[in-house]
Amino acid sequence: MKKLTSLVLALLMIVSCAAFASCGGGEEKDANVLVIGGIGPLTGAHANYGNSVKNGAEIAVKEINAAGGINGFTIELDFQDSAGQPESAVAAYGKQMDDGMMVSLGGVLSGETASVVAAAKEDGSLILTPSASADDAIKDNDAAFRVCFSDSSQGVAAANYIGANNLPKKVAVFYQGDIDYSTGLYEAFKATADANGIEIVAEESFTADTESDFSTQITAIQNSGAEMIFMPIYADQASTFLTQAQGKFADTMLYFGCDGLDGILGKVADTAICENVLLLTPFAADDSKEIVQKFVASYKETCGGATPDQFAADGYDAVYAIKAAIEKANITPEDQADFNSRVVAAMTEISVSGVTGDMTWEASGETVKLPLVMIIKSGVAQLYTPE
Amino acid sequence: MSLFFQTLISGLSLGSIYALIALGYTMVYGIAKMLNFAHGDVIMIGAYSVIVTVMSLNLPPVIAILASILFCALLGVTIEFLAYKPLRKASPLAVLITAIGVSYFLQNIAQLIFGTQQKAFPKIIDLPGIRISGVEINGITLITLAVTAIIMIALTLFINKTKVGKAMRAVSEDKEAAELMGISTNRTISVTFAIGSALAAVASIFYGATYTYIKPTTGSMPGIKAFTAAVFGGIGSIPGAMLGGIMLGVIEQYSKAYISTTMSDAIVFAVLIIVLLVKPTGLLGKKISEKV
Amino acid sequence: MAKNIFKNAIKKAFSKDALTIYFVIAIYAVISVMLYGGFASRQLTNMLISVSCYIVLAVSLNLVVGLLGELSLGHAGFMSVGLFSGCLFSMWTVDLLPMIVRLPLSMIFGGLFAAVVGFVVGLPALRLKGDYLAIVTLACGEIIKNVITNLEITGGALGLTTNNSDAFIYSKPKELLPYAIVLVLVTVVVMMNIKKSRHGRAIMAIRDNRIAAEATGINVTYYKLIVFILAAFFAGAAGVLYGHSFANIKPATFNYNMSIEILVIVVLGGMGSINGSIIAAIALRALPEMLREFSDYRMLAYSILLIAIMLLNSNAKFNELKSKMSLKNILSLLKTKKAKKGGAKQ
Amino acid sequence: MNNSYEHKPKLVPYPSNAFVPERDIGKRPVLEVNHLGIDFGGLTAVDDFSIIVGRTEIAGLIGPNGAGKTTVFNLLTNVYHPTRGSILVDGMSTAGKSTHQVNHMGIARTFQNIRLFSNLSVLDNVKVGLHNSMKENFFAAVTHSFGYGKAEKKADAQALEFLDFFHMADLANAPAGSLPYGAQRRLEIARALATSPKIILLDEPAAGMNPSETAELMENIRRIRDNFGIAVMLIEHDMKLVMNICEGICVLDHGKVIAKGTPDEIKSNPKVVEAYLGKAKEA
Repeated sequence: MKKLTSLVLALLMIVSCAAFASCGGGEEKDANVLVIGGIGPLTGAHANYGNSVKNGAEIAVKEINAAGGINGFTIELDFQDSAGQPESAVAAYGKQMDDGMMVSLGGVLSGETASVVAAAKEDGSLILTPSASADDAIKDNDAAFRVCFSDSSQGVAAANYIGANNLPKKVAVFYQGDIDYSTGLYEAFKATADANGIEIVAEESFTADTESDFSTQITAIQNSGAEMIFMPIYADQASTFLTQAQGKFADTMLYFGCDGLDGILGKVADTAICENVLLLTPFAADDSKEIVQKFVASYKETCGGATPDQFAADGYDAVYAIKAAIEKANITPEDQADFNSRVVAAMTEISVSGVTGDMTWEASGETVKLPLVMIIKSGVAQLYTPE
Repeated sequence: MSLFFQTLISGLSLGSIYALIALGYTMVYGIAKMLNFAHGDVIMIGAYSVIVTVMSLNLPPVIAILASILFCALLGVTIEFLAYKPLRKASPLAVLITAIGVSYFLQNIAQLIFGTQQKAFPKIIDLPGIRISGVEINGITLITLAVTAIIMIALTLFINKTKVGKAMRAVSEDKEAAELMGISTNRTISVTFAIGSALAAVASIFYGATYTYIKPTTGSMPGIKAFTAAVFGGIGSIPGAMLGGIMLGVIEQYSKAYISTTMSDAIVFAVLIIVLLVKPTGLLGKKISEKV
Repeated sequence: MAKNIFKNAIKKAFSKDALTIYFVIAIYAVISVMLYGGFASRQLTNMLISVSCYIVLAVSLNLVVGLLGELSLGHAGFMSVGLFSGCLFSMWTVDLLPMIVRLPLSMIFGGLFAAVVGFVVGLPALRLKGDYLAIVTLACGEIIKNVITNLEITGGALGLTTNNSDAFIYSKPKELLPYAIVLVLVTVVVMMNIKKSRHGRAIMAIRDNRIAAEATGINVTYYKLIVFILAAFFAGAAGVLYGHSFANIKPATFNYNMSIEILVIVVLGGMGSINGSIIAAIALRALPEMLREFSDYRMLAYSILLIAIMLLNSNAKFNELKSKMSLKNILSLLKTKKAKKGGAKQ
Repeated sequence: MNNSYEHKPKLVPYPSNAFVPERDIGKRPVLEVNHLGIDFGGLTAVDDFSIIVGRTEIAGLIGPNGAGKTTVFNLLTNVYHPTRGSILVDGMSTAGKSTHQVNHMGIARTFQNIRLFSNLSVLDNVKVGLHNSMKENFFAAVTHSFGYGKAEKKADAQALEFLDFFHMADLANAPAGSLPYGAQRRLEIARALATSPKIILLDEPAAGMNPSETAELMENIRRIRDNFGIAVMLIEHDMKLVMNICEGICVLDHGKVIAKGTPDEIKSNPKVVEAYLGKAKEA
């Protein structure tokens, strides 16, 4: 009986080997299509992030194609699932290269992006990751850029903002100890806290395995006498935290979050729990800017009424940045020889006005843009003006 | 001192949910002798079914709860019929892998239907909490504890006193002998799955009410924790599942409060290992000695 | 006498084990030609190392599950211990040693580190069995994950970056493939040889009947520990290779889900069958890649296939059909034909 | 067979008030058990069990069902650790040893419900018995060199000899689980013999056998003693077999020894008749 299973498996294996071997040349594509690849977790525990980026990028692709494409080329988004595993992400990147991808959105999560960026070094093609924020995610590849802030720059920016403005200095930190985004921000924040006169009175954390119950952490923060909670976490966990913290803290308690909290108003069951949430973020769905409102409206339309979060906004902007770079280089995929080098070179010359602000890029791959600070009052996010 | 009691209360709250899930787990294990890795995902489906009935169909909570219990029971029986029944004579490992396949299946189907973004669970249980000398006890915690205890007692009575329950025990002891005594093994195991999955639905209501948000992957970690709790208490033992679940919750919260929030899972698992080394069949598990 | 030796040599050269080795070598030969000749697709190239690692993981887990008969749900934990210790070793020695020395040494270092952890995890296995042991191995894997996430030296939750300019150990598939081939071959040969030695027989005896094995003079404690240590060693070594092939490695990747994935390979490939583990590792890792065409339904299709394979596998009618078409039957058919031919000649 | 023994031996007193066959006098007894006892919880399963088995004796352990015979075997092999008393194998105490160490000291056994390594071949079952006599270190095993081939060849030859002894060499490559019942019993004995014991304990070797198979078994037991020069101790309900081949017999009832002696003495012992044979007659 075992023999036969192995026979079936062997057959499967041979078929698969043949399939992989034969796709080396890639399929014939339409002449005037420029393929943008994207990789992210579309299934599994982190699927919400991957799907947000994918949805955001798809809206941009649709808009650009409706407006005539890039340099006469229509663009096509080839977004592959990584399930959050580096091996799957790198294999997906390989498949996209086989299929004739010209520009890549890299990965959604930092870990997978780092591996894709390293594997892509030999290709020299542009990688513009929307959301891989870990400091090391785009290193060692001159063609790698990102739309979001790096974790350390955001942590530092948060500490500096609190230091420079009249905000409470007794701060509790609530972060997720097993993901790079949250720990990266937390560590950078902690390192610059002293210099900004911030006293960290409590450091509470959780992991993906314990993300449903925060009662002990809430009790600890209650007992610490904190006047503000710095929470460099994602909106999903933040909504759980705020729901469970409802009524546990003084009404004057401030909650300070970064871009991970974007879209939180759309995720909570009751927006009242988001009262006094401060957001240091380049994107806010409530921003009255026309470009933002247009994006939010079309996102809601295509995604069943969901509010876009930071991931969606970054995905949307990444596609527009790619468009800007290719247009700046004034090149089409037909000039294959120096397409990559010229597009990459153009990245540092462009400036893009996206939903996450006005952006330019440094040669290191980091973006330069100004974050906004918003505060949520009565279920509406508004620009925060420090007293 | 207030922290101590507050932690105890939150431990009881978390533990009673683990216990509720572990009851279903342990019951299926005790009778069908299989680790149903998909149990946690049935909980997730149960929670989504409440969301659909309350939010989309606007039905009253009581009907939503009953509908969810019925739906999960049917789901459990269907899964058993399609995926596990053909494997009755296969090795336990084959059944385990199939259960893992079912778990993947439920997660992915939920993702396709409900999307990947978390959904808020409707407020269907609204009970005021009580305050005893500075320690706050949540209304949901109280009701969860009570329901878990009632279910534990009811299950014990059911298995020991009713005809179906006795049939279950017979099947659990020796399938062939039970068959010879005129008990239909297949029907008994189907009933077991129906009850186990109905319990999962009950658990999903309290899980949702306590933790508010549901994702397609919501079920996997509580599933593992409940498995741990069931083993902790002695898998197959119904009071053991209750005890194991509550102990697990309390240990988890105390290690979070007094030792480390990031290491709490490691501590919980370390305690589990130590307990099993001292009592190899769990706290209330039957001692099995091999006859030589 | 000389004829006998010759006969034995031929017999050995066509034994089932030897065929397995040829089979592995043949696959890798084809792949090497494709990779170094520039015919390999990028997707295949990027999968080579991780699939090789899964082969080693599955074959080594088969020692525990297939030969010893104990359920282990913590294999990814061993892998991650080996990975982080071995990669750190590699990073420390990157300036001192050339890759050809450094990588094998790192694999041995990581393997030994994992073996020590395997020994510790093996201790409960002496007292526990069945589902109780399964949950303890799962717990050990989760503890390992939790501890490494909180270690500063491995980069904590940020993970280990292997392409830091001062400790650059990240390597491309083209550089790593020879090491992967050697690791897979060594693992397969060691496992096959153990299976056919007094030690292997002792381990399988424990699986079949522990009490009888003890009464027959087998030191059950010793062999249970040896099995866990060996399996952990190879899982750790595979981890080191895996670590070198990615730019960033996070401890959270190596959770119970990954252990379960390895277990699925072992069960599907057949308990105790090294051949089966190799084939199932390749097939099951390739399957999700092949299903990419299904896009949104990819993992759904994967889960349905998994259930279907398990159900088919234990279906009596299907097995009957299978055994009718089995390789052995076809071979024996050929043999009888040959024999007839030989007879005619005489 | 140069040292074949007469079938009705004379039992002579041994210094510590037990009896062994005359030919074994002056040699250290292979097994010396003194006041052995074990309690399970509050229940005493075996109490004050003492016996001496000569180096080449065939000893019988009989008693009604539930008398504690198998428990005695489990105590002798340290499957259960005795609460009281001592066991000396060839003069060495087994206290604190584990089951496999007791086997190394010279006790091999079979089981009432056959325990074979059913997924291994018949030959490999016997080779597991040869495990400790094989000189094949781990390195040799892993590399299949450095003496591996020699060791395996030798083991194969030895194992085949053991199988041949029971006329089952032709079954060598069959999976043990596929053997017919009688062959499984014989294989279990062959495996135990392969551990080169000084005494072999057989737990109901004739259970489920027809008269001709039983006769063959009797012959085999004598051949084991004659060929390997070892002692045999057996638990058996088949009185014909016991009375025929055992030289010394010990009768257990309710965990206590109620009689010891030659078959003739046992047959005429009123206590035994009451506890055992009487009941057998009723049945």
